[in-house]
Amino acid sequence: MKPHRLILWGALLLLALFFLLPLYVMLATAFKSMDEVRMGGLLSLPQALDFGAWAKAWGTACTGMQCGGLKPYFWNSVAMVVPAVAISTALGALNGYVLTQWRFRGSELLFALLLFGVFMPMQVVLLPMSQVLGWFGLADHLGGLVLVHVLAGLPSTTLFFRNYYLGVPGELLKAAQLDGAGFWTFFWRVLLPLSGPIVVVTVIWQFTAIWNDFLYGAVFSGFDNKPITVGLNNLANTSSSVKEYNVDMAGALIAALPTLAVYVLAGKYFVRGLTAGAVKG
Amino acid sequence: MNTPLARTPWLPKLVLAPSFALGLAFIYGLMAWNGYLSFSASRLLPNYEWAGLVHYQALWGNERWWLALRNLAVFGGLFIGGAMALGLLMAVLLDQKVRAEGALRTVFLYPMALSFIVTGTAWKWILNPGLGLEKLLHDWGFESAQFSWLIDPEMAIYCVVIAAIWQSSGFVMALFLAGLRSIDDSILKAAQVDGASLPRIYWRILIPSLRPVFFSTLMIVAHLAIKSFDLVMALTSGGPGYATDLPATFMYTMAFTRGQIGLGAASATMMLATLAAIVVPYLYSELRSKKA
Amino acid sequence: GEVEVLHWWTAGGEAKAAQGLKASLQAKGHSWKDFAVAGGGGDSAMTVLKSRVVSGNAPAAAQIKGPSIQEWAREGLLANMDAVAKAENWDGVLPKVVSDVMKHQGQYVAAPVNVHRVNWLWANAEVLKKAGVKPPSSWDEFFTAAEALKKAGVIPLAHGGQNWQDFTTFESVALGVGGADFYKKALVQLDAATINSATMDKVLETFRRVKAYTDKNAPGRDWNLATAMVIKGEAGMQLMGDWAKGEFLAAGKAPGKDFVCVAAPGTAKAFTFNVDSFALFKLKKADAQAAQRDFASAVMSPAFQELFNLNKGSIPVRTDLKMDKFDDCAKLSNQDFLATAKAGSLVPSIAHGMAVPSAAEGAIKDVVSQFWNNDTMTVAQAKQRIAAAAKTQ
Amino acid sequence: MQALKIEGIRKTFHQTEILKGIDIAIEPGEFLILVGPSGCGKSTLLSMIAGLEQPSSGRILLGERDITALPSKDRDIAMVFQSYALYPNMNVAQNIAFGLEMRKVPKPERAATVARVAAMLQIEHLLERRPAQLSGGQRQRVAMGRALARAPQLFLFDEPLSNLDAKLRVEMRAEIKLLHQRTRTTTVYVTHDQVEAMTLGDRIAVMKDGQVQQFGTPHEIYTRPATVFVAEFIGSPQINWIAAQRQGAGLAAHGLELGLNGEQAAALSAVGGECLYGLRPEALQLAGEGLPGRVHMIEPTGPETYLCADTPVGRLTARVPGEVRERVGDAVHLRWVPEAVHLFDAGTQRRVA
Amino acid sequence: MQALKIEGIRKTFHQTEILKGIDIAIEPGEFLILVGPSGCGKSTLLSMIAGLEQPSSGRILLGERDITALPSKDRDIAMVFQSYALYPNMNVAQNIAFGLEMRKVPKPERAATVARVAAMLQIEHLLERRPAQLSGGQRQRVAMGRALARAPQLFLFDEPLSNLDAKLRVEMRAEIKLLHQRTRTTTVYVTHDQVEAMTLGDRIAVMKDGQVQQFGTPHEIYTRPATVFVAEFIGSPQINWIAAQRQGAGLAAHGLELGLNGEQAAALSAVGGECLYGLRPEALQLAGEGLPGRVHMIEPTGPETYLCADTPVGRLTARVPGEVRERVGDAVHLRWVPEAVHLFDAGTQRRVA
Ligand SMILES: Nc1ncnc2c1ncn2[C@@H]1O[C@H](COP(=O)(O)OP(=O)(O)OP(=O)(O)O)[C@@H](O)[C@H]1O
Ligand SMILES: Nc1ncnc2c1ncn2[C@@H]1O[C@H](COP(=O)(O)OP(=O)(O)OP(=O)(O)O)[C@@H](O)[C@H]1O
Ligand SMILES: [Mg+2]
Ligand SMILES: [Mg+2]
Repeated sequence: MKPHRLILWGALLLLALFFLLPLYVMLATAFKSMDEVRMGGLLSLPQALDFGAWAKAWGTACTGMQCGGLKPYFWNSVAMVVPAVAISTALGALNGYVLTQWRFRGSELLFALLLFGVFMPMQVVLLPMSQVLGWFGLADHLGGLVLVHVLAGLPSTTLFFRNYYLGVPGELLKAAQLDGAGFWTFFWRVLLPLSGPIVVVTVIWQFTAIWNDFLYGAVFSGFDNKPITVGLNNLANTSSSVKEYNVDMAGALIAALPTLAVYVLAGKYFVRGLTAGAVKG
Repeated sequence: MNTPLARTPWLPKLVLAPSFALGLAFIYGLMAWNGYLSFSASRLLPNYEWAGLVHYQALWGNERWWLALRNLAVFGGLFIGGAMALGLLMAVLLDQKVRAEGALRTVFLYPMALSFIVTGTAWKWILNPGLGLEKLLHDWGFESAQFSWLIDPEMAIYCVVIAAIWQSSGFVMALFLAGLRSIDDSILKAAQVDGASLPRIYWRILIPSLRPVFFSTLMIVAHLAIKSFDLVMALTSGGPGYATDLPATFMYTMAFTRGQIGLGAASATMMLATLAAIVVPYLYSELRSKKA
Repeated sequence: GEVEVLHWWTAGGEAKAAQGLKASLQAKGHSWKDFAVAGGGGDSAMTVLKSRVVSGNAPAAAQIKGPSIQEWAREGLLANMDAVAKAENWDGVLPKVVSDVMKHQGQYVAAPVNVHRVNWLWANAEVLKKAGVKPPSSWDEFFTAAEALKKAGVIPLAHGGQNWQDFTTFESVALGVGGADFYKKALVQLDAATINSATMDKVLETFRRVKAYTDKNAPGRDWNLATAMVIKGEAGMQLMGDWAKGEFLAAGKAPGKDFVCVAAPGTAKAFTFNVDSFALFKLKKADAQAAQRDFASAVMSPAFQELFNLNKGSIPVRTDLKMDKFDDCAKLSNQDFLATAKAGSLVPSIAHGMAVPSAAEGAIKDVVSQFWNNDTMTVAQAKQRIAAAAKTQ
Repeated sequence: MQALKIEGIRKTFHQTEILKGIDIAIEPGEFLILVGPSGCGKSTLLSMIAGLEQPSSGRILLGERDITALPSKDRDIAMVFQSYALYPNMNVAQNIAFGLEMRKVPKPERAATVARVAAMLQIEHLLERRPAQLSGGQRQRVAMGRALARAPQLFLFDEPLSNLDAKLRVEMRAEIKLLHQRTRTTTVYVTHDQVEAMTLGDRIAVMKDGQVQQFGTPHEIYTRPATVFVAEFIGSPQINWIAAQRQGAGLAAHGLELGLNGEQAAALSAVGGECLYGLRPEALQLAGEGLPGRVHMIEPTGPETYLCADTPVGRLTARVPGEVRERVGDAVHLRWVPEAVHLFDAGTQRRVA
Repeated sequence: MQALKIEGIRKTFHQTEILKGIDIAIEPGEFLILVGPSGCGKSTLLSMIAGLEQPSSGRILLGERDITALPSKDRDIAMVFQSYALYPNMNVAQNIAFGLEMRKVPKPERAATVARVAAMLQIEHLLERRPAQLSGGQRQRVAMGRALARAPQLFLFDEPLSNLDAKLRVEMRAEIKLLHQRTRTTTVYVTHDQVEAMTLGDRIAVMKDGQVQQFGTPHEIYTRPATVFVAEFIGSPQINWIAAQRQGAGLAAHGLELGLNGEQAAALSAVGGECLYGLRPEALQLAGEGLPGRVHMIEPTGPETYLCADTPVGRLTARVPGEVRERVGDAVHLRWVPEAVHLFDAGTQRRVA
């Protein structure tokens, strides 16, 4: 190997080490028994693979008065994340379509106003949103939580789709109109089939954001639809009694599995999707 | 501009209407609501009695708030700069046709998938001198090695920066990599024929060509910086003392832990106003240049 | 009817303890809706509670303690539980300091669950023996012992550098150095003259001296990791509430033999309490109100008090219970509880939000943490800033 | 009755006037060619006819109907876009059939049409491919196919052959011509290629800077260009210009008298100042006598040769059939007949005779 | 000594052989033209000469040096890319100067070069613009400018004029020709345009499917095409083919005897099966007698007219100067001289005579 390739690989491996370190710590801890955690070094390898913590985190750990582990929360999260991602992505696509292909006076201004919304800190929203949801009877209801996530995600999904559709040549809509296609036909038959890459990007982005959200999940969910971050928080963030770090870490990894899987499986399409124009700006 | 005729000119607007109406009401309605609260006598719970500027006065005189602002400047600057630089570096390295690109990309990207509830503890351990890296170095025989930023009020904010960069630079890498990949291959060839070496090609041609990507990325990283909340909460809870407080954590603590909703609202308003001052001109220029 | 209960008892032991409550309510034909949010000593739960209340959806009961109960009651949100209290003679079985906290304008609006003693000193018996010291009973003794431990090569005092832990240490110092009256005047009533008194100087000086016996890696450390240091013998002592006991027990240590529990130096005659309680919110539905009353009565029932506190490491809030099943530390705690309640040296813990309105409490904690972390801040500056913080509305 | 009538069309983009009042009218079945330099507004005009862009003022009539405000899907127009505008998500066959599908043509009929059009354009083997898998020339043919699949009232073509190689271009041109002769559909066709313009068009409109410079048959445009611009724009190699001054009743340049016929001499009287005396390369013949010159460059193109000579009146290019014996540096004589001369007023740039 | 020698170059992309053994050698100062249908590998070959792709096998020599493995920045070559490949982040002046800067040319000299090149390409007014603000034709000129700013050992041009309109194309072609005559830099030039190929090249290589079909001077290529493909590819309108059978010592098609000269007749004896009898359109003349036919289509292009007639031996196109009197449907007679005939073996597709 030539020297500059060596330097390249050296740099890449160092970086990889930096990125993997926390994951290693979590994995190692999750596979240790509690005694080992108490006594051993943080960075040492587990002496034997102990799956006890994983089983406990998934099925039997207490997260409040139920001691069913993270399992029910996991499915709650799935039930919440699927509609929230689907709706926010669909609306983003429609908004992007109108904002690029059917501009009208003031549409850019509307978009800029919406875009500013990505900067709004989520804490500001909590109380007023509760009040509003209360008026509509959506407080502590799955629908309310989905609504909040959709609204919070709207600026970014619109931004992603708009930037992508900016790259779609204007002639395409013209050609379709001459061919006799209307507003919806063009969207369904031409634009949407082209949107694969950006849909992947948006779905990944929204999926991780919503799946990992804690604050909205804690505040706007009801008794029987609390998302996994709340479960994990209850598992890991108790401050007034004995801590089981191995269970915490196993739980943390279980909670992260879907998002990790999404990145590992769809990561390729993610970069490809971005390449296809999401960031051309 | 592209203004084709349509039989139903109202249809596009109609399609946009519901989500924009909701979205804008959500954003601006709540901003207004928050603005009002900052002038109200709200304490534990919202209270709509007018109280004037008291909360702004309190904020002005609050040392912790100024520290939070200073921290935001330090954190924001270093985090945005660091994440962009590291992300760009990784993108350039990965762009060298490395064999394991897919695996490395995933490694750099995965932190984005984890919530800080998850990784905060791990980072806390790693950065803690008695548990993590420093101890490891000591165990390896480097007795004099010192890495105790996390417990030093002056330096703790830099730990937050490190963890934040760790989380976001992979995403920045993805954006830049995508940008690099979308540059026409033949430009690279032309530069070779013109006699430029590889580092020069990157420095003079490819990286400058990423200008639009820089802007999008800046936008995303900046909003992550401003919204950083989980990160600080999980890593330092604002400590030691309140040395790593940021406006977002300040606002949360005041409004929700301390029953000073009015003060929290005032801090949020200040934050939004500052942001608007920075972001609005940027958005304006960005969207204007698109039209041309 | 149905009771929805918002709490942050998410750890194994607590949750098991609370199961009893749930069972007894179910036995009465009520359904239990569990709303648990852990984190930050209830910060997250408070956030959720506020949102719920704002959305017009208050739970039947929420884990609220100390002066916050008054704040919520002042908003007119809490329900009057006098009917239950009278029937079950709460006034008779609760120490007045505790029952005052549960009342708003003379009416019960909350039900207490347990009492934690915060001013404990935990120590590793073997380490002390090796260093040849006894558990200290005054701050002077503490410093002598710490010096000896230091010579023996262990960290004298295990500490976790978090806002509330810093303050736990501070209030133990204040109580030990200044005594119960000073404590009440300065830190509960926030009396400016007392805060500015010379005693405060002494308290702050002692507090700063204590820091010298902690290790430099303390900042950010969770309390249980500090406890683990004592368990492993890396450190000699720890100032922490009685929940630390659970860690020792979980590690298979026996009280009195492997570890010792004594009151924090100089505070044997005093007791800083941390009472967990449930505030009861106004409800509309009649059946829910009935369930709520049954809940309140179940919380105060001797059976639950005993079961819960055995699990939690704290002691019952009722003064009329037998302590047979409890361990020595708990017995000592109970004994002191009863004694100090009579003597008037039963004081609320500020570190745990039992004494001061949250805004002022937070501001004072900020100053104390700053003082602890920043060695350049002088005692005079600290005093002045505590006084300023005490005025926070 | 006119098939297509464009009346006073103006178009302004961001304060810049792109079209400055266009008036064109053609008969049913006519083939109109639009030519002009890049950026003169040809595509913009087509867009307006198609209803894809609104004129700032003016009217467009298709047959009897005023279609100025009609949405384009109701206009019954088919168009080939300069940038192809193929649907990237559909394969070639689907691209071609899409317009028919939108108009609810039954499936078997669609398939038959696709097959017919593909055969005509020699793209049968590509029907399953996506646009991204096609070369530039193939894409352009698919774009044509999409228009030709329909039987509209009006065809619009925007440089439909520009990306084909010479051989294919000739074949496609012939196909278009045959198709037009068969269906007699009114057509508007934009091109840069002079041979296309001359061979396909019934009428040509030469545009410049958003205005029509001349509107006429190909023969008129070539043989009687109305302005200096038209004379220069049509014809390759370009027309030779000799700047000439009045001398008595005739014209002279650098002291040499330039030949005129009677008509030209008569027309001269109307001109105030200088004249431009234009000679197309093919009007110049090598001869034993005539204007003397020296060969500067020789470009044999195969069937003919361009010979460039320096003469007392400037450098002139002649187009002579076959090959030439002369070599660079040889002395030659050039001859022409006055009838072949195009005479323009140098001031107004308009034709004198 | 050869200036550029390409020996047995092969290139395989993903199992597909794109170049199948190319051998070309040119003298110093020569101008080599590469032509061939789209996708035949012209750009790939240029890339290999420039060092941007590695050949799968074979050698490339520049002068005496074997440069096959030399990195491109160390070959002294300038290239115009088919896709322009302008640096999007630099303005026009910076684009042109970049290659000089990389070679450490001092600043004032760079500025002077930029000015000179810009004037030559008529882009002085665009120097401050970014590539995105240019029209297609303007971009192409900047790409040219970037190459012309340097004085390399070898120029490579990949269709440098394809996006210009006819007028500008003629002017640029003349500039390139003049430049080459002045500097005598060895040049390889890819084009689709026959006039460019014929007028600029010292030698032409006609490629098809990764192979050189014929390599010779423009005159040889046009007058003695080596294969049916070359004869068809060069020449517009395309050569006419008559499928002919041996009849005695001569040739016949549909019972009509086809004229041959002595040489052709002699060569015929070597052919086994059918022949292709090729007649370029300009070889056909309208005459009072000869092959009878009926006019099928008339295409006047201005200086000349293409006349397409149905005859007993098939449809033939003639290219006649000026205009014609005949109308579609008229009877005509076509005549040619045997010397103008190109004779090919229909089996091998190779030239017979
Ligand atoms: N959407 C638009 N916004 C602003 N200017 C435009 C727009 N579309 C076209 N133009 C301008 O209008 C002028 C005419 O453009 P048009 O496309 O009609 O030219 P064209 O004659 O078709 O040229 P070409 O031969 O290059 O296709 C150009 O100068 C162009 O820059
Ligand atoms: N990187 C590549 N990978 C795979 N195939 C390629 C690659 N580059 C070129 N080809 C193929 O090689 C063939 C030759 O391409 P090349 O670009 O050399 O053609 P060309 O003769 O320049 O055509 P044109 O006239 O259209 O520019 C084409 O069929 C093309 O699809
Ligand atoms: Mg155009
Ligand atoms: Mg090519």
